[in-house]
Amino acid sequence: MSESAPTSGNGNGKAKGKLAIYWAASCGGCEISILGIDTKILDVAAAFDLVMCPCIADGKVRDIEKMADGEIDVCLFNGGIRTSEQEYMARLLRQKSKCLIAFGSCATEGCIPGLGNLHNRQEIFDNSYTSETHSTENPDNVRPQAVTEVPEGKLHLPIFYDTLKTLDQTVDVDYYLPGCPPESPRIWEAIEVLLSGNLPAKGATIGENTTVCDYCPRTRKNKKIKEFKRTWEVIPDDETCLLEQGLICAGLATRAGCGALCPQVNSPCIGCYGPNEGVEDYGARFLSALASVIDSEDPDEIDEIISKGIPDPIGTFYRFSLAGSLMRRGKRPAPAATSQ
Amino acid sequence: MKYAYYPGCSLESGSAAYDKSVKAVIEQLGFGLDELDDWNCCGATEYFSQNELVATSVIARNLALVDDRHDQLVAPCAACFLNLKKTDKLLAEQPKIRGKVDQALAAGGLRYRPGRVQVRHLLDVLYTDIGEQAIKAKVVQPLTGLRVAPYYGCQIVRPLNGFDNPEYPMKLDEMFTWLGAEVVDYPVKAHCCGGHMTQISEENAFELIRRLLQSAADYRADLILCMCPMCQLNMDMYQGRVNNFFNTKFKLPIVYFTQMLGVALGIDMKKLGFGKELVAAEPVIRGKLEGQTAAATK
Amino acid sequence: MSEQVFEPKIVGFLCNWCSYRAADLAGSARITHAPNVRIVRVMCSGRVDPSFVMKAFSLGADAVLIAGCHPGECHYIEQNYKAMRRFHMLRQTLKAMGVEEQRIQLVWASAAEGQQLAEAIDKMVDEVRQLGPLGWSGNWEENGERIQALEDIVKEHEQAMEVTA
Amino acid sequence: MAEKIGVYVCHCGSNIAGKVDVEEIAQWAGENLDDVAVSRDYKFMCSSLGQQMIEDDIKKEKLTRVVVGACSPHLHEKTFRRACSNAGMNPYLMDLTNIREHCSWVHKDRSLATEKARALISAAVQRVKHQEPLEPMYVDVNPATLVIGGGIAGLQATLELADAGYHVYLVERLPSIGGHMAQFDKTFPTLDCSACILTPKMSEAGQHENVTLLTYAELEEVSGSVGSFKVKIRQKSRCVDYDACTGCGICVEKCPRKVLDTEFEAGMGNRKAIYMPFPQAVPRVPVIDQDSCIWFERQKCRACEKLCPTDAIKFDQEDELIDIEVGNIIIATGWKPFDSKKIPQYGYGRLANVYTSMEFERLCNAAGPTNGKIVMRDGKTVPKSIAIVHCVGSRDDRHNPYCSGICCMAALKFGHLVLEKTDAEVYSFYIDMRTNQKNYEEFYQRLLGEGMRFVRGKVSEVTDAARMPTEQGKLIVQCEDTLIGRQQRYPVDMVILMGALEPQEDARELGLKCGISCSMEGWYTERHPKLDPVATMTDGVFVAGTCQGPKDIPASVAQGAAAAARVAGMITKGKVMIEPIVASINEQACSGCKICNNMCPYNAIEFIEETETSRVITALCKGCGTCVAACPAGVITGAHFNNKQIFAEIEGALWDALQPAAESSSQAETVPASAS
Repeated sequence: MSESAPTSGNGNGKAKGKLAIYWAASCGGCEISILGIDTKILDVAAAFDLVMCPCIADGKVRDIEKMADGEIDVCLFNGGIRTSEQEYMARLLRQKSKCLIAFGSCATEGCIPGLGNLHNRQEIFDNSYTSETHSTENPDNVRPQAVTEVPEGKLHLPIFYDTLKTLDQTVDVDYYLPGCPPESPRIWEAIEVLLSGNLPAKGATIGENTTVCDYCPRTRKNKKIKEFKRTWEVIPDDETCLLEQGLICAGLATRAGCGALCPQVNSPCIGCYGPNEGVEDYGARFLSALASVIDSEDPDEIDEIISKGIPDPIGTFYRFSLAGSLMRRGKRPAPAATSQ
Repeated sequence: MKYAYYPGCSLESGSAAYDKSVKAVIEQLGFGLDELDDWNCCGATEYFSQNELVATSVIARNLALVDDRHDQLVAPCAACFLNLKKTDKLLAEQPKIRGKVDQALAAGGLRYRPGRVQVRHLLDVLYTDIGEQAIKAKVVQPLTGLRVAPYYGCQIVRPLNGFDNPEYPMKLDEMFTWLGAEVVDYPVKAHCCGGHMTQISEENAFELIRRLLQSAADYRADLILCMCPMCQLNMDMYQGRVNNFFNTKFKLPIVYFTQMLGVALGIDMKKLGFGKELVAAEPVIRGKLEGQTAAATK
Repeated sequence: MSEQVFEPKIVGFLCNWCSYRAADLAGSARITHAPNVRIVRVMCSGRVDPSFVMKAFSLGADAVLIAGCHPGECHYIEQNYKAMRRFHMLRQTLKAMGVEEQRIQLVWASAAEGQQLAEAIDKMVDEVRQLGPLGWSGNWEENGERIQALEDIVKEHEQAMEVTA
Repeated sequence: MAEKIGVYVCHCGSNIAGKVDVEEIAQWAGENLDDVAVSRDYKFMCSSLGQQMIEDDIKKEKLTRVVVGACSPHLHEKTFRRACSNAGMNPYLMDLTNIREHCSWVHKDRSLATEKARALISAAVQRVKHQEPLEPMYVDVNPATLVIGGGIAGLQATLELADAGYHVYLVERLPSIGGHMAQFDKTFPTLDCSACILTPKMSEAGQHENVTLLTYAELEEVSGSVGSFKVKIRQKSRCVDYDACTGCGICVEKCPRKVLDTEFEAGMGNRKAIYMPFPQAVPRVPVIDQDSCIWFERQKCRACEKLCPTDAIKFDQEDELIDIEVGNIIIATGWKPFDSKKIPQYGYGRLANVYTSMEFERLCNAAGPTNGKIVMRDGKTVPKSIAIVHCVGSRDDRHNPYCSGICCMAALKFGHLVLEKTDAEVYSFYIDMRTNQKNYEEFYQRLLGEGMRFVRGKVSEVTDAARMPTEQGKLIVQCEDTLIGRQQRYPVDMVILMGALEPQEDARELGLKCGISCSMEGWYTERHPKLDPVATMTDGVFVAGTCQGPKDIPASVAQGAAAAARVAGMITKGKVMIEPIVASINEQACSGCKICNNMCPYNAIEFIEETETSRVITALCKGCGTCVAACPAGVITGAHFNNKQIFAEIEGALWDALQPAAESSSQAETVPASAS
């Protein structure tokens, strides 16, 4: 599918290519980041016809459905798959696109919506729709219903899944573009790669093979940690490696691409660019590295250092990657024996 | 850390001097001991041999009475200390007993999770938590020239209490060197005083008491420091009868270590409960200390 | 329902120098123990990557055992301390995901401790048997509702198209 | 390209086949596992016919990978690697999985054992697909050897190697070689004069052309690895010019400052501020103890300097760092005596006539402070009764759980010496008499005959608190005589505490420098407790004598010689093979976060400042893989144990656990096609 370059229409008289941008379970930040490529958007417009982008342009699902398979050249798909409608769209766009790109953290590894995988649908709905939560006013306890009877027949709402899946857990994916959101310059670089026709191997992540530390100007000396500190507990100096000051900085485990934006403004990296090349499980890598440098040989003390400094291990190690991790989710009751 | 205080029955009666001096010393050192509300008897040594379950429940009640604001329970009496500590361990290690004790406690609306309260002996708290520097800083009347024989007895150091050598304890020795006393390193400091043997076989008990007095006297001690009401009672109250029995002439005052600590801290001897002992301590102490001051001023 | 005894599947990561040899010794001394641990040899318990453990769970293991030389006796001097630190971090993380603590255990066994290792394995198998199957792998499907919902969407879209066409 | 895997399942007679259905497993693997081209079972895979079968298949069937299901790789990994190698296949493309020790020998139920074996074979098949060809590395062996510790074990090792024609650097912390053995009077059970048998060896080492003696020196730093260690030795300042000194001893004679000798004389005698520890010291070059010398105290005196005929005294001499290069290291650092003050109820340090065993050795020694007269601390009274307390700090949970091994015999020796020299009664208080070497039991029987008295029981206290007139002025040993079941009190004049042998204080630290580990107590860990007692887990580092665990003189000598033989073997061979199981870093991808650098106890990961990345020094890497598991960027790879291999192995091991999901998995399911 990705063997040939998308047909490009870069003024060489060729026909323009077709581009789709879709969002599923995500926040919309990815689209904003696309707009962040600034005037380069004109080059994109010159090369592609935008056939779908619910965020900024009108486009009908039925128009896509009517297309021939593989008619779309490139689809940038952001967001994880949380509902049946999102899954339907993922399948549809897969079918109609030559090149499907998991775009941004949600599509590649689940991101923040993926943290919902620590719970199930019931718990998430309870939290969202009961009046007991401070932000909710729902005295009649109205809940979304998948099926509603109306005189004309049955109306369906998408069903909400217990588990959010990443795009590649749902359909075959050609390339990945990580980041929450992907940095605009990286987006443009990726588009340039696609336009060049010089495509990487299928399944590749379009990005660098090194981590944020490579771009971080702080000096690193010696990693030995007696105490993990929360960000509100210290004002770090702006010279030394944040981790060496006790702050849990994820830069060492996180793929480069952002230019070490956060550590440069005295804020620890939170890992939005996901794991480095070839790493199977971001959180496992990160926690292994971090645990290795705890400065204690006493099991009780180690336990205390961890529970004091890292009260929320999932939020720390899997903030962006729970759904895409080896474990995928929190414990869920075993599936009830199916009827068949 | 906040300390709850469990005085125990003896300190309310026979060894009121201990209670009085503990309170005076603690006040002088400026840290709080909050007496447990509505505590009950620890069952002493005997109850465990009679009925382990009831004994454990009775003691567990005291542990359960320690409220959330306190995580340490301090007992000055050796038997109370041992019983409380033993019970905590028993509950932690023997789920069967624990289940029954839990029921008993629940009937009184109480609950206790083993390990929640740390049982400490007063000596441990003074030695470890208050410490050398703080105590030395408050010494007003150094005990220079006074030869004291620290006596540990059995129950504070055995079985392993974790804060001193069970075979040959030294913490009280060390503490009294801080106070300037000449500490007598005599060999029987952790030998038995006879306990309740006085009620069963007087001769045997007298022999045990004699050995202690003899060794302290051999090492020219001026007085013996005690940490347990039973030990104090045996060596002090029975001293005369031991003398009659063996035809000896011991005249060794037996005082609580807190009383002497109080003297060093400059607390008025009246507030420390002196005078309740049968072999009078005050003249000996005054004699030694005043002699010393006189010698110094010369 | 036939009540078969649940035989947990446990993956054991054993270090080449101490615990693997302890298992060898248990063998030559014929110390019988539960057959539930499938042993993966690593050079050192320090090689055990937390992702190995998660991989095992995600593939259907009911528990994971990590065994190494005793602290201070590591063949590689001190690497088992790193294993210890990672184990604690990993256990807390897995706990937050809902994996019970008994399902991940760290055991020290020197090359001479075949008996101890066998006992530890038996104890662990017992504990995991009590907990029952973990059933992690594949437990993210939607119990049949999903296919129905997708069919509904296809059907609705087809009908809608007919109207407009 | 798919691999062609050969699977070989061994019956091991009935050792495996008795509990595991090997035929069925071999058949199953051939039919069910991908890429398995050949799958066979055989009676004895390790036999020459079994090996031949593998070799033939590799050649005929063009196998690219081999899996053997048999016994522990610790037994036959080398065998099967060789077989593969013979057939032209890289030996690291073979995996031996253990279905005997880990399976057939330890499980009762045949079907469960078979299931486990199946999983192990499946794991190996998955793993072997990802294995990569590796080439072992060879390094030259430097023929020089470093021996640390100049006691009897170290001396023996030194002389063996030097006599064989190899150079030895012998490093000793104290001013003279000789060790503890130089302090003893007699040796058990032969009652040889200790000095008489030791000093010839000392002077031989001192004069040997192949020995460089570095006394009053300590190991500072070790780098490198087997074959080529680089070692830094700190030569402490003697304040004496080593080459100029003739050892005449006039400086010692004229030195006005006497100090208590706590080392050689165990506190029983004095020495001067400038001293040689004992008359037969080697080398005969004195040392100035700067802590007690009057010149260092208040810039006065200099008597030694003025009187030295060769101007050898150098007050301004400084420590010197000496760099040497060696191929192997033998550690023979010995033991230290237990501090008997840790058991206060025995009264040592409080009751004058309680002695440690080392003190008593000096008391008996004809060259000792009393010229061998057994007298009490007052220097004149001959004791009328002596109690010897065994197991002081040994076989005691609160101190050391182990048996110190030599104390029973040393106590018997003391008993003999006392009975020979005095009329005193001698009591031995023992838990068990342990006399299990050649002629040891006979020596015990001899002492029984000589009238030494034995009380079986652990002494509860030694006290001066008399209970009856006969006890007045005596030391009373309180002990339950467990043979008659009674508490007894033994009034005696003198008590000797047979203190435990303990590891040197800095054993762990020295071990760390050389890359070897210690037991919980601090004894060095040998490579194998039975079959490899002098090698360690670090190639090129050997241990000898009591630093590995308490032992007597013959055993120490044997270990010294054994270690020397091992080293000589390596030197003769000239090259050593190093397993290629090492880590490597993809420097391009390394971000230089510095997580790994401190992770390595061998300092094998260097940080390159220019590129700000880390690199593995292959020669130093021991292949533990800890850095691989620690690298947050996943850019370190551990050869032969890389992530791909282990993931595949896990997957194989759980081949039967991959539960079919409640719905079929996404690949296989039939999802309604999108509307069109």
